[in-house]
Amino acid sequence: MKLNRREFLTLSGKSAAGAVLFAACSIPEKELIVQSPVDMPEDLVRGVDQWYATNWSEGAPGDGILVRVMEGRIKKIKGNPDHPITREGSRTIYDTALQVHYNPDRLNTYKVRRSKKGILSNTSEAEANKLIFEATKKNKKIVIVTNPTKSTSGWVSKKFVQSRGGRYLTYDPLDQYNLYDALNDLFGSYDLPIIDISNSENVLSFGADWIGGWISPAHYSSSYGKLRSENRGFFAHVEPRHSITSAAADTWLSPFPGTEAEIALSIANVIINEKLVSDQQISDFLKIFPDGKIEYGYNPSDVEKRTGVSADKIVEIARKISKGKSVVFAGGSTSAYTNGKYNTFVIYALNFLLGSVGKEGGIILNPKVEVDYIDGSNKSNSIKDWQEELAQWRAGYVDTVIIKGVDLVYSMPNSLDVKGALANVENVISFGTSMNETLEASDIIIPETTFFQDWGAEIPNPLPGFKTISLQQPVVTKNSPGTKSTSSYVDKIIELESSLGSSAKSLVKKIFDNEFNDSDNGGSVKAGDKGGFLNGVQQRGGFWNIKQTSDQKTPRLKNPFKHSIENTFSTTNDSNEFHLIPFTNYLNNGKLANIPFAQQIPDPITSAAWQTWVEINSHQAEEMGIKEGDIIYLKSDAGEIQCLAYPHPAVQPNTICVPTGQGTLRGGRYSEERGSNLLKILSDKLDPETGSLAWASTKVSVKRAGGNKKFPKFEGTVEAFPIEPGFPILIVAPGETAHEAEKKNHHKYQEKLNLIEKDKNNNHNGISSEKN
Amino acid sequence: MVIENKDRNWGMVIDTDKCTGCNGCVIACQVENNVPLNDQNKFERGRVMSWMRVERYWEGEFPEVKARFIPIPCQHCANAPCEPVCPVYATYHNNEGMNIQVYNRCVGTRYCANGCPYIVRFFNYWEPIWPEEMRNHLNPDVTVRSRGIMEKCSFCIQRIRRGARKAKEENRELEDGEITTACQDACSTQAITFGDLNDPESKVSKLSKDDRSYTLMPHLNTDPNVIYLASIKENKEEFQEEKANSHD
Amino acid sequence: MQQRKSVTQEYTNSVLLNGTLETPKWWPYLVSILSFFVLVGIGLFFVQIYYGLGVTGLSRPVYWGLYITTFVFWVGISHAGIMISAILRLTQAEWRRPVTRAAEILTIFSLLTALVFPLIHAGRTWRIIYWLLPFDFARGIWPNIRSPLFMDPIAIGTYLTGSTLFLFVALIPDLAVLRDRTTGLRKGFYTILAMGWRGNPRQWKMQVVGGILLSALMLPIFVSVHSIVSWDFAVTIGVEGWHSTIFAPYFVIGAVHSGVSAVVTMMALMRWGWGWNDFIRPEHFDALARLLTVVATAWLGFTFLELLFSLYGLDAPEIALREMQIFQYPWNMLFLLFLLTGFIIPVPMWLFKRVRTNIALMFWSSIMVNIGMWLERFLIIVPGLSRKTPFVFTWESYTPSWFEWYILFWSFCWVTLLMLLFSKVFPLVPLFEQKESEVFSDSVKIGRANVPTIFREEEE
Amino acid sequence: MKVIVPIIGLGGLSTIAILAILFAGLINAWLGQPLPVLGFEQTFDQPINFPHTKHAGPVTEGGLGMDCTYCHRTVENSSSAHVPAVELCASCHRAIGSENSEELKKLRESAGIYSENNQVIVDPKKASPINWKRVHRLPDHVRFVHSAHINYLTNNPGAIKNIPEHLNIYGKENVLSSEVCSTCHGDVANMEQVHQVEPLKMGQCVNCHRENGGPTDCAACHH
Repeated sequence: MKLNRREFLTLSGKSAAGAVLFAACSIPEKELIVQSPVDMPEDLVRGVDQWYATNWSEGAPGDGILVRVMEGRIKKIKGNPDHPITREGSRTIYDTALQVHYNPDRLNTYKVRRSKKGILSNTSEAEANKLIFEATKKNKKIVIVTNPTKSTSGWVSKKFVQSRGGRYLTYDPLDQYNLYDALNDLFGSYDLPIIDISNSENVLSFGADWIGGWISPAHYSSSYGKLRSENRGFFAHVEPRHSITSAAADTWLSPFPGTEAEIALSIANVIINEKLVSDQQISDFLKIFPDGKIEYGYNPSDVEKRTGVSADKIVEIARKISKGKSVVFAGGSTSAYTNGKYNTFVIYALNFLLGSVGKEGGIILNPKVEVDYIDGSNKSNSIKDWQEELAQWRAGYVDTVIIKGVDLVYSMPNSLDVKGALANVENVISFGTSMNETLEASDIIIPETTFFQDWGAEIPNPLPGFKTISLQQPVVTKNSPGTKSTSSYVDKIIELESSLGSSAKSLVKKIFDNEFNDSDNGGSVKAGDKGGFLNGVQQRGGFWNIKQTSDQKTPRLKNPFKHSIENTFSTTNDSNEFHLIPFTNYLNNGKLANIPFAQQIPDPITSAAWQTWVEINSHQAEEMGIKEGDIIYLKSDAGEIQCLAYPHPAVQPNTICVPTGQGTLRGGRYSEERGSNLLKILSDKLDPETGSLAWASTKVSVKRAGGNKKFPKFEGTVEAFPIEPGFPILIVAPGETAHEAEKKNHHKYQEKLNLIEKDKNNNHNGISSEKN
Repeated sequence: MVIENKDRNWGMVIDTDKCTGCNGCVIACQVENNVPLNDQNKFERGRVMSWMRVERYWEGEFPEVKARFIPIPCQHCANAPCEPVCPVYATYHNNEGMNIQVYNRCVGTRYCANGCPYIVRFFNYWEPIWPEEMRNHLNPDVTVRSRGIMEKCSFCIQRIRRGARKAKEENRELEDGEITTACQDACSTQAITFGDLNDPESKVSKLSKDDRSYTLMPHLNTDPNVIYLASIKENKEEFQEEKANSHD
Repeated sequence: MQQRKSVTQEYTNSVLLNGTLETPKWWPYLVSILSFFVLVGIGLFFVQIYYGLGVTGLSRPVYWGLYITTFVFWVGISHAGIMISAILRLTQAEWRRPVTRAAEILTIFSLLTALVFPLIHAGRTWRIIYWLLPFDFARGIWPNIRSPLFMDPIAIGTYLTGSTLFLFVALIPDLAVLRDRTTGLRKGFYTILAMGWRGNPRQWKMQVVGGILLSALMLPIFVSVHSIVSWDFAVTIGVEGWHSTIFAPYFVIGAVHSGVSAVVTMMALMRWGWGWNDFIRPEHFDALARLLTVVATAWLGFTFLELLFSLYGLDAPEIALREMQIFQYPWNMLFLLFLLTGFIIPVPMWLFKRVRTNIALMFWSSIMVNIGMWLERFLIIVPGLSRKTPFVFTWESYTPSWFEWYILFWSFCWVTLLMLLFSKVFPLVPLFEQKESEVFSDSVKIGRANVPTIFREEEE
Repeated sequence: MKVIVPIIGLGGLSTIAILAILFAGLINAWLGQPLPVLGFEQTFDQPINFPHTKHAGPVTEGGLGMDCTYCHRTVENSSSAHVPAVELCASCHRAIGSENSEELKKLRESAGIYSENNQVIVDPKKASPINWKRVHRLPDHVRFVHSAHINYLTNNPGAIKNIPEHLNIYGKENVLSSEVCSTCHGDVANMEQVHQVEPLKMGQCVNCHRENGGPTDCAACHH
């Protein structure tokens, strides 16, 4: 039997796995085939594991990860403790990348649609290459669409469209467009600052689920751990949804959606009125506002009526954060209303009042990092840009669209009608690791390598306060078990335009060669020559220089707002109207929907999995007659979807929270016909300031569809009873020992239990007094 | 010899105050230990397998409501109720303070699972389904269990063995913190600490003597090796009021 | 005191051997139908082995369900044989005579069935050698003698061995009768089994002494078997409602309750199926019903004691469990049904002689008791498991799947089939006992009435 | 007749009982040491008939006396002994060995070595792995680590078993790694065709661990 190397690897994989699988019986189902490989790669020593440092550009951009490779296969991923972004942190979804790579539904053939109305059929790499080459000739109008990224692939995309005179766009569902815009106005840079939570004493956050999934959860959740160490800092969170960040907060405030700026101004109001901070800081803050003062009507009791947040809490928070090192920040749903930018701007401006800009424990501005061969943008294009762009597509002004890393058809709102636009583009070329709706609508499909097999470099977003470049290196070979004939995006584009370089590897090499030339003291890697330097970078997963920090001293403080802006909701003209708060869970807006590991992680709050559910207030649900697992329709002005109800106590009345990510129509056995696509029913409301989609400004009507399904959740279905109050999570007051708390709880518990006894005692008073 | 003669007592300290409930430990454990995929049916039938689970408890009513989380792995009780009931000695206590589950010995009576008050033992109701491709990412250090047997958290014994072997080959003692469990690696907030409770200098034994330490269900006298640190109530004033009330 | 028609020995032989030497018309049909069901059940068992226990309705933490319930149920039924046979033999209760054989074989077959259930229940039945056989030369690991689950097979095995011997000793005279009435291969078979029985006084003496000795030996085993079964539950500290010290006697008395009821059911079926009206008579039902009344009342006392003991500790989880078991749907319905069928309906019925001597009513009431007793085990096992600890992420309820229901049905088919096959080979009513009672009986004239009496020689 | 019938009855029963016990013993024995049936063959025809005698056999007997660890390279520091890569074989056999040997032809084919115009060319693209058949197999629920065992045995030669005649290791304190293999694998150097000499069942492992104070904790090997 003749085998080439690739088949050998597959075969030995089969045999090893086969033997592993039948483990519980003493006789393996199949004899292990002992192969003697042709040559001996160093990571193929059986039983010896290697950890490689790399970076997952699409799933966890910027995070440094360590990948465990054994016998030529990827086994495990963890955060790189050495990397300044990840530090000791980690992202829950790291390990799901294994199944991006080893997905049974992974694409491994080139596909082509020969006529616009034809069907996709498999084709050879050579033919596909020919077609792609045709479609991207010099005279063609080309548009490249990717996920927001600042990396080598971004650089390649940008350079390529420049060489063809085309455009490069990015798209991200549930984007943070307003956040970038507001921060640019405040700090004069589109680079996000880093929030120094780990050194802070008081943290006040708005809308951003920064422990769960906002921008850089690995970094921020590790910061949370430090916030909760020794000098336990105070942490308040304002978000309509009860996310895990809300759960972690000492104080959770649930405002009416869209009123977050009022809370911030009210806090400012308290601080200014009570003169809790220095005059200098107050005047710094007030300078931002027209006429040097904030409008009237922000005293806490007025705000309580408009926001639903208790005035006492506002005052308490204001007093707390005005002492010590404090930081205030916003993101997520707060910046995704029609007044999203206003909200974000006002909230970040509070930092001037607290004097925490550019200071330890506050907001630390990041340097502008310009690196050759790394380009692109972390900020995606706004919906307004996209509306214009899609009009061009529809009009047939674009010959070729290259899409990578984003499922446009799935993730754009109904109102944009991407599918129709794509139908008018002559050549749609898509890269992907497995099928999705965009690939389904494409003309040429290129099976893409995963980040495990490819070279790349990326600038993390946000930077940790100094210059950092994350390295992505192949940890398994291109033809390792589990993958067949895939090609890297960067290499493919370079193939089409040879002036860009020779390969992704060469680009990365050039980047770090340049770094070696410029590296001064403070760099993370020290080496005598370029080769040694690159080796060092490969070992540590990137290069960073703690000396290269931001030199920006004076913020820009440009205020585009003359007056306060109210949020406006879309409407459905229905009596049962609810605010809809979408949120991203482990499925990463559908990117990981075909990954069983991602699908089956129970949502922390509801413990639900595998479905689209609706978090609804339990009291309100009871009034409406909605029980857990009831199938309900959500209808907005843009469409209607079906979900399962999950009533729980921590949702604001008249608000429902629904996760994105399900309802992908193509993608394989794990995601097809599962749940509903929430992104489709988002109303096309925009923030008029920036033109970005106000994805938290949709209102939906809730209607029972009749019918009830068993709700797929990890939580038990039988009602719980506690053994003792405080069990199993014992809560102690600061300074109290666990023993004391247990005793106290026990005391309470006994009181409860002795109710019967007490009744008796009431009848026989004489005995009871003796007993006590 | 793989194991050193030194009697160890592996233990874990989990700080519930730091736990955010992100489920990172759950998935990390699942990947490390080849725990079968939980399909939707398993969620609907209450057969979800996760050696580490994060329980969520509600406290209070809206708006003063709070979700609290507690991660629960096998408690590795020194006085484990699951051990005496197994008819075939498939589960027992070893000299490293761990409660061991021997998969190839297990006949699947599920008696141990009834004995366990923490319900951390899981039964393979079905043969685990791993599509051909996904078998590639199975950890070769850990047996893939078939249908019909019990399994549970092993304190990542494969990592302990690997670490101890390495130390032995390098002719040195195991250092504190050298061996980490998968859940510990995945915990962003460093809420999980793992180490030798017999070593008074280890981080874990110092933490286990913290004022906030407690164990689950002490009234059953199971003497767990997993020690929890209590969460902290932020509101000091309220607490003092309560304290004043409780003393009358 | 017992009214009966006097029957001759020839008549006894011809009627009681009608199942063995002839074949009742319904017999082949019933046997084939039951065989079909039994084979389907065995097939399903292999399906379960192949796919795993996922085919059941079990979940986490309800790891034990219908299979264990049925196991306990059949162990309970097995107590019929010894209760009737041994105790009544030792106390020389005359009315036991036609009942003993049926009770003994019910014991053996229900034990065989009960032994199968842990195997069906186990996740890896093919590895059962680790559990049931205390031999392991290759690995040097022995079974865990601390585990009640290991004591179970030993206790049941001992009980099964003893019962088989007991049955065999009582069978020998009847086998000789059969030996003398058959030819060919069958004769050879009976010849070997009859072990040279000639019916001489020495043999009779040995047979009687052997029977009495075995009865006495079996009594402690009879108590221990169900006690050990009860320890399966009583030793688990983690499950509320299980760890009760009263379980051992409670289980034993419950077993007697269900076992004796099962004997009543069987006797009614025998009377109807083979037409042994002259041998299985209303007065036997009457006597058994009186015994049942006593047993049932004692059992009810234990039931309430168990409740009382658990509530006395004022342990919150225990109280919550009882609350669920008794008041929450669907457990409350089951609990009500259990009380109704286990005691409230049948026992008042048995207070009336007209009911006690009405075979149809006795048949239905005994079936009712066994439904109740099955529910009792179910209500002990399942609610305790589904509400075990204060962890919210673990509590699941339990609905048995059709698979489990079929296996339960299978067990009844299997026991019935074994009985029918037995009846084809051995007499279901002991001939010699019948004849012996005929010899002892006479009628005494008291006043004007002729009262049938038993004469017995005084013991020396 | 009176006596014979019960004797036959009892005799039959006891015969059945004795047979059952014998059968159980047989089953147990088979489980303890699998006989070469039902897939338990202890030797195989390998794709290339590799002569261990020639390579590893002592020089006095016409072998080359090569060290085991020359080919099984990772045995000292990894869990598995490692079957050598074709390139390792080819590194010698590119030149050494008869050109006409059937077995060497197969090897050269696998290694992508062929001669063209009297020139030896090595073409890695034409190379392909060799599918050796496994002789010593442990069930997969056992985690056997070669390195740890080699490490122990080299420092404690007293525990080595099946010592081949030609090795003189008695009384030594330390021995070479290649001198301890025989404990489990027998004298491979003198086997024309490698076969399993030890049962390699759990009982054997446990006994050896007991004799040498190794861990008898189940979790030492099973996890």
